[in-house]
Amino acid sequence: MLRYILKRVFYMAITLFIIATVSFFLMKMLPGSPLSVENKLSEAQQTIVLEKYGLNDPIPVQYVKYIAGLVQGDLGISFQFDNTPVTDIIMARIGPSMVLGAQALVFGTVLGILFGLVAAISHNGVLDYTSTIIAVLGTSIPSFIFAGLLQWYLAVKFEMFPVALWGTYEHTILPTIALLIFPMAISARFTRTEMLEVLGSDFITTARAKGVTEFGIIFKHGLRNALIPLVTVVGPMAVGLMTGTLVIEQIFAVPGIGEQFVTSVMVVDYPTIMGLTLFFAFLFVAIILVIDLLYVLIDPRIRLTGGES
Amino acid sequence: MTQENEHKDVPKELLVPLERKEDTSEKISGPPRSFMQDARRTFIKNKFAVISMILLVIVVLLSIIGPYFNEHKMDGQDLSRAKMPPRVPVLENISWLGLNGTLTSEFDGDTVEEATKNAVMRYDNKEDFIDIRVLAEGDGSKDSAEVEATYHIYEAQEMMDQYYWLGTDTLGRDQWTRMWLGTRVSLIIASVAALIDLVIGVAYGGISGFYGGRIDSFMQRIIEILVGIPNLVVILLMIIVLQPGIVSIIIALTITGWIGMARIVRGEILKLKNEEFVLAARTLGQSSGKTITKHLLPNVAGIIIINTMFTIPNAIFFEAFLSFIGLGIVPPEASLGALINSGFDVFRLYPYMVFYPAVLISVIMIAFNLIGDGLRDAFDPKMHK
Amino acid sequence: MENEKLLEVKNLQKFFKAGRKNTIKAVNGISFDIYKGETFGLVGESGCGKSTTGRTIIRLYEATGGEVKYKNESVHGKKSKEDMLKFNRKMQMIFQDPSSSLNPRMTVMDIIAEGIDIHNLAKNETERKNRVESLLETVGLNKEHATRFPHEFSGGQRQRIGIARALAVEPEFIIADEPISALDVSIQAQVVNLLKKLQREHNLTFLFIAHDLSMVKYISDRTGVMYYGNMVELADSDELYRNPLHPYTRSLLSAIPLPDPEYERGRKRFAYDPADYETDEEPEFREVKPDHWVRCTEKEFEQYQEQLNNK
Amino acid sequence: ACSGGDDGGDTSSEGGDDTSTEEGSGEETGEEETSEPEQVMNFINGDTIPSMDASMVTDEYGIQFLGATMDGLYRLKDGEVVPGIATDHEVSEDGTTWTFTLREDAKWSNGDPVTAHDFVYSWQRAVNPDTGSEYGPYMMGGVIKNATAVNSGDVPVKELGVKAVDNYTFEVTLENPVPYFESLTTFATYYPLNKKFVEEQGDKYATSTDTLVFNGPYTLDNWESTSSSWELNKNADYWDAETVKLEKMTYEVVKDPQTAVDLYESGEIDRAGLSSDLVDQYSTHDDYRVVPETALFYLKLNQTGSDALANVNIRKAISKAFDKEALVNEILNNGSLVSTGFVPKDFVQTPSGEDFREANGDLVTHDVEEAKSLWEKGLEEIGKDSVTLEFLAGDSETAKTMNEYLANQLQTNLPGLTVELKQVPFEQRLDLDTNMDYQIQFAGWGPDYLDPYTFLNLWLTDGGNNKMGFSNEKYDSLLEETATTLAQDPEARYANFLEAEKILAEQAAVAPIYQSASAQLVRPSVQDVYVNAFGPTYEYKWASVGAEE
Amino acid sequence: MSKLLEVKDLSVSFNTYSGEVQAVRGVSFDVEKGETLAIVGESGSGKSVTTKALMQLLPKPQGQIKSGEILFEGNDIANYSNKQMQKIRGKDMSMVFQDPMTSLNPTMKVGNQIMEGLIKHRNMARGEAKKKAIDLLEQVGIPHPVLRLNQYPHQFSGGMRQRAVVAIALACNPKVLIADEPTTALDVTIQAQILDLMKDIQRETDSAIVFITHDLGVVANVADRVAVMYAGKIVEIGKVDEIFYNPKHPYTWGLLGSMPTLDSEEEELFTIPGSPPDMLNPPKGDAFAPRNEFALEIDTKMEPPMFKVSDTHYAASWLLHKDAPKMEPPASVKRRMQGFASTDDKDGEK
Ligand SMILES: Nc1ncnc2c1ncn2[C@@H]1O[C@H](COP(=O)(O)OP(=O)(O)OP(=O)(O)O)[C@@H](O)[C@H]1O
Ligand SMILES: Nc1ncnc2c1ncn2[C@@H]1O[C@H](COP(=O)(O)OP(=O)(O)OP(=O)(O)O)[C@@H](O)[C@H]1O
Ligand SMILES: [Mg+2]
Ligand SMILES: [Mg+2]
Repeated sequence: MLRYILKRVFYMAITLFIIATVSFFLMKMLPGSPLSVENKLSEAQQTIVLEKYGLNDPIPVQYVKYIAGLVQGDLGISFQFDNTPVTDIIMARIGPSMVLGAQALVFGTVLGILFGLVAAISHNGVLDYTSTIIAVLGTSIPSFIFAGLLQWYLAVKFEMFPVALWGTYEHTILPTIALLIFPMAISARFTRTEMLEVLGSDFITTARAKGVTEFGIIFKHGLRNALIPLVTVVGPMAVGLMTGTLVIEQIFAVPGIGEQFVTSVMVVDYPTIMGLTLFFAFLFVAIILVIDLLYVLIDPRIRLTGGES
Repeated sequence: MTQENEHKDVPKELLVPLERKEDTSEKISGPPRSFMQDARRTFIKNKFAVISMILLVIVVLLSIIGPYFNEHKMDGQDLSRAKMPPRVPVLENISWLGLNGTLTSEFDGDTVEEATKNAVMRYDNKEDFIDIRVLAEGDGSKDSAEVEATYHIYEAQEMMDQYYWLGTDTLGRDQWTRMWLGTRVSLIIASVAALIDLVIGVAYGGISGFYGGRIDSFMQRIIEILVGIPNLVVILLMIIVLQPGIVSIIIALTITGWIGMARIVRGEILKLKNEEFVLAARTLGQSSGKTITKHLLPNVAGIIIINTMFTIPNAIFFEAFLSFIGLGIVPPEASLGALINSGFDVFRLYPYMVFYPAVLISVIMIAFNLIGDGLRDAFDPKMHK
Repeated sequence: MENEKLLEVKNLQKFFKAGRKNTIKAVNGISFDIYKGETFGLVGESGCGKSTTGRTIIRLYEATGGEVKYKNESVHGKKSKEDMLKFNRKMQMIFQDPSSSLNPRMTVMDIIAEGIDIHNLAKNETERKNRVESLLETVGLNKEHATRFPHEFSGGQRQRIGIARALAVEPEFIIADEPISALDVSIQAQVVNLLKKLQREHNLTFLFIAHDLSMVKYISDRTGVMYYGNMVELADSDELYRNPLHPYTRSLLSAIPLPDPEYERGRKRFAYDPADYETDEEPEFREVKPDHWVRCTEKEFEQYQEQLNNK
Repeated sequence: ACSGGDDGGDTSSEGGDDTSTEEGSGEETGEEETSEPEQVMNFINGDTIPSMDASMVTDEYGIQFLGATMDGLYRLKDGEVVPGIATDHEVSEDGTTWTFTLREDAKWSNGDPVTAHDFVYSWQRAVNPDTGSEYGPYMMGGVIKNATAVNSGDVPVKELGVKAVDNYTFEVTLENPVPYFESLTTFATYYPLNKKFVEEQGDKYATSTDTLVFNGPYTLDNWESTSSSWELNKNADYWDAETVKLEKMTYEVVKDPQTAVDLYESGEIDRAGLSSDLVDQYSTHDDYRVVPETALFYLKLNQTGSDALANVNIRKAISKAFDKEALVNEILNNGSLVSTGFVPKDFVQTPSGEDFREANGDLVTHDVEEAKSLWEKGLEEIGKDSVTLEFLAGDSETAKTMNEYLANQLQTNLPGLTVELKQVPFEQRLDLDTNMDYQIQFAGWGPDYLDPYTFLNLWLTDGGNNKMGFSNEKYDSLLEETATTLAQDPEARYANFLEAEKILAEQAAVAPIYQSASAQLVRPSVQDVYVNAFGPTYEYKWASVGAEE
Repeated sequence: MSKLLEVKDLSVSFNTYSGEVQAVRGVSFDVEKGETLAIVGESGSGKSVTTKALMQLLPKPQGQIKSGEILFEGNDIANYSNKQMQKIRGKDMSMVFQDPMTSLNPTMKVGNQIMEGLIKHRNMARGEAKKKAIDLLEQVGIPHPVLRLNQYPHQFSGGMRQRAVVAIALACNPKVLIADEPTTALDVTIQAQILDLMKDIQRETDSAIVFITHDLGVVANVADRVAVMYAGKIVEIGKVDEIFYNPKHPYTWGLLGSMPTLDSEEEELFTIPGSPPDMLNPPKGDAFAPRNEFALEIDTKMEPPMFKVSDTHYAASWLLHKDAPKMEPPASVKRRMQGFASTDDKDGEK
């Protein structure tokens, strides 16, 4: 098991290294430097500023320095914010995104699983159709439309929740709802199909033949098996929720990292763009690893292959 | 279960060996049905999918011919008729449809008069064209009175001969025309992106799966790395590097879009490769090329089509998202996403500007998803009846 | 039986890689010959390497070691395209799973005609059609079936289509890998009868793989018993059933349920545990009696000979 | 400074208001005030504050919050220059030596006194090339003696024309007489810096509340450069703390104008900018205000970018071809004014007391017929019958609508013209501008001090923001005189300005579009917040919360 | 001996999109204590459906018991509610399925799967249930039961899994054990072990076993009585010797004839041509007639009733009618019958 994790971590490192390299050279090919904005600097000053960002070195040297910095967890200094390390920017912004993402993920999947279960149990009944319709709408309607509607009705019209901003727990509610619709819809869809499949399988009949109650059939025998495939979808979804929630962050004025990323792109703040790219990639591979380990926990069959070699 | 062995009423003449006219034992009844025919039958039985299909055909048709239904031009600006509400001949007489070319809103004030004054002020002081309905009389305290004002803007602007079916935007352009042109652009982007995905994804996954071994693991490593880079990052970077516009949106969508397809195709090919009918072809001496085209591709075609059905709405959605964050199509061209984006800012005041495109995009998305679901069932032999 | 060797298998090995270090020795050095016109049965429990043997012989797998000679010509090793095609015509295979061995997207006509097309056995469309129809008739189907798709057939019919496909290239040697295990009892006989008939009419040679010993006994002239990648006993079918020597063979025979209640009531099962027979000596494949081979140690060899003589 | 385009999306970007000084706040109600209202205001900010380093700051938010937390030599109060750290100053006969007397009771928030040395240090730091300041050389170069030479590294920093005569006497030597120097000293770059503190903090200086010291009316608290919320609190150590009534201002970053208005409506914030879309809805609101501004917006016509734009008739045609009136009323819809010249209205007055704009009249007006004939003439001159021009512009929401409109107007009114729109983020546009990689560009400019020179020097042949190949000898020499020989002679100086502006119109150097204003919702209780024409947008020193009706 | 389970005229249908599938059409049989009844018949003949109907495990809502009675210890359980059935399932009647790979829950420890029934039906505490589970594993011949208890199904070999399934079924000493092709997926050697195991346990607990298979060898090994099903009906039922040595129904002939014995000679096997009827529209008359080379004209018109061969032996074939022409069973079958001369007289027609 430990060996397996180490091996995976090694692959992760390689992946991140390649991403770092590619994005480094990509950035070098693009125009833009810390000087570009309202450039009024004299030649002498320009040299000094470039020196500060280490941009006077030949590109290979810059590259080596960059990678060396990365190894020590140093992502460089932002162009946009004076003297602010990119890591500080990430730390300052990741919190709200994580909170929203995690809440949306947890509530979304739990609700989705419930919907899916209800649908599977009332197969072809009214509840089934209702929950299927919810699932289809949830996966088809863009989240910014939901977000706008939620804000308008629940916050502005009925004044049930704060309109926007970040601070108290109440502030997280609307953005969480707007965000959780997608994971909810996906989970509902998945749970329903898998649950139907599982309920039709032999071991469920075996369990029935044992006299297990309907409750036991669904929760003790069915659910866990139905959830295994869901885990694969949840992984990438989790990353998406925690990094790509830009629109929601904008609409609800949440100081999150997705919003920061787009801002950085707009102001061509390369160190931050690269830092965030790497950070997202890191998050992604890390979550995938966690998911794979989780898989091992949920599905005992995986353990052998996972532990092997 | 105890029966007598003697059955009095049995006609004795029938107790003779049966003379068989023909050998019926190996007969299959019914006309021959191919897998595709079964699939089609199953698909047609799926009401949702069929309705979606019809809707989609209508949408596609309208995106082609819709803009020519009226004389308005794509970029026909006229600030004097900006933000006109929808007005449709005939339907304008059915009040609840909201297609009668009036603007309606509620106004507060301390007294009814004040609320009315606010309303009149809001609607360019054209008192003659404003109907006021009192909702709350008010008691003189702050904003206690409420009126509903209906502004007959077409009359006020002396444009009774004009019809903007879906209203006009902030620059006075016809929304109907722009919506269908936008749909056209969105559909083109989505289809081209899906097509490119399809080509790259199928080729990549096919090669990886078919040759297997070292080639496969190498190609899979590449995919793992690509997958490690979040989609949005790649797309934003591409949009910076390239000039905004249809081409760069398509390229950006394509860069990572094909991975899902490649993985699915690879998985299927790996599975099929060891199916006995492929082995049988090999023992017959079939060449690799023919094996791929005759045996493998026809059997992955279904899954590829299904996947494409899900790729298209994703691409439409992503284009809308890009437009929403301001990285989309270049004006005066429009896409559904761009229309929603600009309509979204005024949706409280001029809901029709965002309503129709938003409904349309949702319909398209839902339709593709349902068709995808329908096809998935149709290509699943278990679902064949 | 004229003793012309059609196929010689010498010390054949096929290992699969599983993970970085593990190798599965699916076939671990087996040798046997198949004579022209005979049916050679191969039995053994699930996973002992029967299919692998068959597939390696027909070169679906490259052998890890050893040699397969068909008419004195090595099957493995470099071959030109034409040689390979020629070889493909002589040797054919019938597969186990009647549902997965037919391409669900092709009509029966195209499935059967695939070999005809590859080897250009038909000059034109009509000849192709005629050939397919006569093949269908050969396996007991009607020519109307040509336009049908595999899923419209029952298991037995599908298996017959698979046989027709193999016959299309007029092979001399057919490997039948458990052609009946997936079929219903009442259908099994159809296929077995068909195979026997074809053998008579076309002078075919069969390698018949199965785990149902009563069928193997019925159909094959000689039978080999495999256990964990090794051939443990090989003899004339009657001889093998009459005088099983290797403990595994005995255990196998003692376990086959026979449709005879009387017999079953008297049945004594014999369990085989390889641990009971473990020695330091690597057992070898030895001829205990003419044409009766057993994998055994020197000591066991003598013991077996004695046992036979005492009969 | 550069203006990004008029966009209500940046909720508190341009403009602001003294809101309700005259229109009365609590006065009209007869109700008795039972209790003093809490002196707290809640605001939103369009973005984070990227820098609080007075030498480094370039953006409006940095300038805004430095303005609230720092005192320079002088301060702006409702358009007037009032004493800050300086109580008074003397100007030498030739106008090049300014001696400031500093107050002795001014203190830094860490307890250190504010002395002349702090100014010397700060100003030297601003032009020192090692600092890498952009505004230092820009604001001081050509103004303070040796600033340019120091900045290019030719002369040591010591040689800069600043001197601490004693702790509370600060002497500045200028390159030339600068009539508007007093107003310059209110600008962020001219603020003092506490040398000891700054050097102690090193690279970390001004990246968070902990690494800042203040000498102004408020202190900035709970802030880091990445913060999306922070607050301003009354600075008890401020020398004029008595005047400061407001106890606290809170800030949250909100970018979406709709969200801002919703927050306003729910009472969480006291001021919200209105994008033009929202004006329709809120123009009848009690709290609706229009705040006039002095930023100008225009089309830059790059004469090196195409042969068509090198032709003066074509440039003229373009500058007359679009309907500014409709744009201002229908699209902007927020009180912005049509611009017909190159210096805004209500910005400066000629020595005779006339508004500069009025003195020169409408120089560039909308006239389609004339535009058409000029266009045809121009086309003939360059020998083409169709021209394609790229239109570079910003990508904010309102900007997009405007861009589309302008592009459409030009295309419709000038037959044979095709406009290709290229919309990019602000920073990218500046980049392209610097490289002169555009043909037509939508751009804007806000003043940096109270003098027409801040607008007119843009179009000098070697002007740092010219970047469009405009060059006119006469123009250059007229302006040169205003900064040198005529510097002490206001009458002649303004005559030169007026003449220079006419040259711009004749040459159609740029095509003026509009002078911005901003529409806002402001709580009536917000009192005595002044809006500056340059520097910090809002002046809060005198602000207070009045009773709500 | 008492009739433990009695099925009377059971009919089961499935509602499918293409219509009503009449999977079981009037099946009657009974089982006694300590007796093994084998049900044979080809694929799709309704064996599984019959037994699933006994335990009300038919897929809901498609599968329905159309008519008939299922008397368990004299009570008709055909109309029991799900709650009532849950009390019977696992306790009085339990079931073993064909595929050991899929009939265990892959994500639940084997021990827990065994204990589940014990805790439910016997109100055992966990500790007690665990002890019993260990006993059971030992009983079905799984070595190291304590260790195995905490393992998951995938860690078991196929044979061990099937033993575990048997252990689950036996946990509560059921009165009736239904085994639906419990050994079809196994190797002959393992199959033999499982069969021995079941017989041993039956001897100990005196339970009744309903054993479904299509392997006549297995039937010969385990059964006391045999029911032969074809197209949803029992076509012949009798003592195992009667069925093997004196089969009366042509379908039984076909089944027996198609299996070679170890001493069969080089001759053609007897085959049943064609394929089974479509249960959507079962043919009129005798469903087997189209495939029956001994068919009579009457077979296409009238369904044959159950003719009594002996007190224990019945068959539904018009050939048994006294006026029917005498038909010779195929040679291979006849050879079998000759080997059983002792019962010949007794079973001859009257
Ligand atoms: N392609 C393969 N890769 C890895 N291992 C394989 C492969 N094919 C077969 N094996 C392994 O080789 C061994 C022998 O398999 P093979 O299929 O030859 O057995 P078999 O005797 O035909 O069994 P069965 O009766 O189940 O068909 C098994 O352990 C199997 O897991
Ligand atoms: N869920 C179902 N829906 C529709 N028809 C069904 C269903 N289950 C079984 N049937 C039909 O009922 C008939 C009897 O099936 P059953 O499973 O009892 O056969 P069997 O005798 O057990 O066959 P096998 O030997 O293959 O297990 C078949 O025709 C089958 O198609
Ligand atoms: Mg095999
Ligand atoms: Mg069954």
